[in-house]
Amino acid sequence: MAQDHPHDHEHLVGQVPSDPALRIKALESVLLELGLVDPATIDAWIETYETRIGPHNGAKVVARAWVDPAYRQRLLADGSAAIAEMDLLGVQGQHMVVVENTPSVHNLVVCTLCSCYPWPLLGLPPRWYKSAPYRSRAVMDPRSVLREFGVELSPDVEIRVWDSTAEIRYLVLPERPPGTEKMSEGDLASLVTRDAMIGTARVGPPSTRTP
Amino acid sequence: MAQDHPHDHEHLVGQVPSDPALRIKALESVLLELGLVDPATIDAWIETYETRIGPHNGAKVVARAWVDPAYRQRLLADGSAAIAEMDLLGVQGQHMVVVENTPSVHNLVVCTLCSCYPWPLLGLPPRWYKSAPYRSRAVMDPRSVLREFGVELSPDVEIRVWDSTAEIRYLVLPERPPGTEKMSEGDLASLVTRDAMIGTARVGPPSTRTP
Amino acid sequence: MNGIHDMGGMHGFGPIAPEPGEAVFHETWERRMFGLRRAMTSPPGFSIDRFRFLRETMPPAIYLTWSYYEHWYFATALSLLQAGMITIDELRTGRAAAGRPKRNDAMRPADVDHAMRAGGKFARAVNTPPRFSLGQAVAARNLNPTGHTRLPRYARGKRGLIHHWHGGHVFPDSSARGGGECPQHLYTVMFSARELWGGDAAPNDKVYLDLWESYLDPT
Amino acid sequence: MNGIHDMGGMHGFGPIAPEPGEAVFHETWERRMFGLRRAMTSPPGFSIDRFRFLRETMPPAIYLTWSYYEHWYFATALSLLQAGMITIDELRTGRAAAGRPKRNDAMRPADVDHAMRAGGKFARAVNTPPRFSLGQAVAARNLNPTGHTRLPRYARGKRGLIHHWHGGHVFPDSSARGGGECPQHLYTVMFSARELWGGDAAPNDKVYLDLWESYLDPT
Repeated sequence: MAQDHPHDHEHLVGQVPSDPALRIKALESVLLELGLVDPATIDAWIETYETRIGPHNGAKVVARAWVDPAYRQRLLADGSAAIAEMDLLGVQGQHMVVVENTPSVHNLVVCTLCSCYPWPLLGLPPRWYKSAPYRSRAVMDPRSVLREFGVELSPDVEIRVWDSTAEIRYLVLPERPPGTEKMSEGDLASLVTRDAMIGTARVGPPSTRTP
Repeated sequence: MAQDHPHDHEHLVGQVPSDPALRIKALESVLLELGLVDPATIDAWIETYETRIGPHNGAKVVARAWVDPAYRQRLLADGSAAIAEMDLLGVQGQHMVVVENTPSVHNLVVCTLCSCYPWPLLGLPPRWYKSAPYRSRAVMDPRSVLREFGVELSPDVEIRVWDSTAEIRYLVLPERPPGTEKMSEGDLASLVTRDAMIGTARVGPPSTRTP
Repeated sequence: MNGIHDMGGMHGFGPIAPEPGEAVFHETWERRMFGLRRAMTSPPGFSIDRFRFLRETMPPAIYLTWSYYEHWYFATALSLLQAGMITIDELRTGRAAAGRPKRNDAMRPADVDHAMRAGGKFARAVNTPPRFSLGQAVAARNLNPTGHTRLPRYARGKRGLIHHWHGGHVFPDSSARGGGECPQHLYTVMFSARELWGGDAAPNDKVYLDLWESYLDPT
Repeated sequence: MNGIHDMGGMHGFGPIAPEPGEAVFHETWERRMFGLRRAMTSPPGFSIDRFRFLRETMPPAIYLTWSYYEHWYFATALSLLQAGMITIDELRTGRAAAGRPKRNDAMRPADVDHAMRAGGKFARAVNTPPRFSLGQAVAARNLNPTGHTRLPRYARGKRGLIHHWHGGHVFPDSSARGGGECPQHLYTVMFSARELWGGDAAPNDKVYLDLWESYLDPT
């Protein structure tokens, strides 16, 4: 287990099918034959992240924090405990920290070393979050990154970039947009986008919201 | 000239022939048609580096330094001037520094950022010198690099790695092997290998020499 | 290891390409690889840290060429190869060799919800008190291990302030090599962008990293 | 730029593969690309620094996949494209577009020997005295320009001693962007391996880099 066999590497890349569909089908078939996987369990995991878990979970947390000042305080003080209240912790998101955007502070979440992301709250990460352009530039040049997402920040705004190097997962609490004072918690949640909880977008007012 | 056009990049890689032979033939053909190159000049450059210029040039410098203590001194004090005495300066090797191996000091030359190399003395660099494995590891782990070349150094030996980040080019003056006291300058030169002048080999005694 | 995966602070990868209305999976095989990884029986001693480390050992050109779930394939297949649980022939052909015993202990569909809710907890008790206190000035060590580490190159040798203490957490550098969890105190350390990137960075910008105690020195 | 070319201190590229009895060129097209590059008429303002910078801008996966003389192709073709001296169609088809004027000023075979002997001199007069003296302690600056630089990432922020002064040399960071030669004093700076790589490095080992004056601060 502890040993590495460098020769396996070239072996692997050079000898397995070059088409990823064939390669992964072959792996699945062998594991099935060996009893190392149950296909129904594969389906159950897929179904969980394709339908049950996604940014709507994080949006619920954000909306709750917007309408309930005491919850907001608990959320910022101990993200895991406050999210556990809503029964939204889970794998790749047991140790949660929530960071709050304000008029003078903008937060941005990245994982430069791989693609760590708060699955229970946001689902599986989008392709760009896992990409080299985002991972390489978010820590060094967050303003150019944000510009590519259409977010232009004043030079006065302090940017805080959170590089997810451990098992702590970060969620951005976006600013509540103006004109939403009378909206219900459920309607507010529908305004909150995935990118706003990563920090690559703001939450727009209801009329101008884009998906 | 000063501007960069990022779109050209993908453009270029994606649109030109994927076979390098075709790609380079196409470039040559167009430049020829446009009068931007003379094919006889291409041949003359190739001929120069395939036949006239190579490690035998550097070996002459090394052998001279071994037999002529005053020349050795001049060579170590001002490489360019001493090499100019032998009429061996040239493009990619006008600004020369020669570094001397001793029983307690071993020198190793690399170019981590590209593949700078003293062309007039050693010819064009071998593939491994230009490779990522050599460029990445020579500065951080020279002992593992040398081990792959069969050179095992005592922990007491100080390794000096020269990273060719400017237009200064480095040549290693290897230790003269024992048992060569009576050899002529010409015979000594024939013992000196390319790798010994890069620092990835020692010069062996005449009987055990490998090519 | 100082691998190609350690991308923070690199130029040259081009624009970010957000994809409006992106699906959770782009290809059927991505979906299968995801489910397979979550559902399968891993080799003894396997961990998320081992999984990450194996991805890091991909040949760099392959790392940059293969997409995310192909990285998962690589690390999964390699872990099985290294444990002797699969052969290269089986990976190539998709057929188990004749006479291989069949196990009967794989995760069941009914286990998924619990695994999703309860899995992935990495906080551990550490018997020693934390070495650093909130607000303390620290420097990230200049470590260049050949094994797995979660201290990115861009932070090494740089000075920051302890922003938060998370208690003890599994130490990935050990876990990734099968050396046990060896938990250590984990801190969030705040670095100014100028400390990390020099004087051209915005004066107020910050970068926060989660760093284990042995990555840090007091200054 | 902090590109994929800046490889010093990376792990993961595998073993070095010396090739006994290696030929000067492995393929006919390598030979042609070499000769073409040396013989051809370059765009106005082209320089070795521009040539290096264009290679650095290759998409990283291509940089790692294409071989050395393919890098030369990339930078040569891109320089001609950027100068409007060639079109992408011409590069694709190998045929000049109809009606293009033909020049008559390319280098001749008789010029080669002189170009080989006299080319590539980069020492230049600098009117100011050198800022640093032999043996002086300096630190490499933490510079992260998006343009060309010859200060590798692994040396940034690290402390060393001035080992040699080379006089004035063309400054690549400027030359590469077509900003003129802007010569600066050039020094060889000695760094201990432990300063660069931490306490696991051999105590007496050293790394020497040639660094321009504006890369350095006194300490």
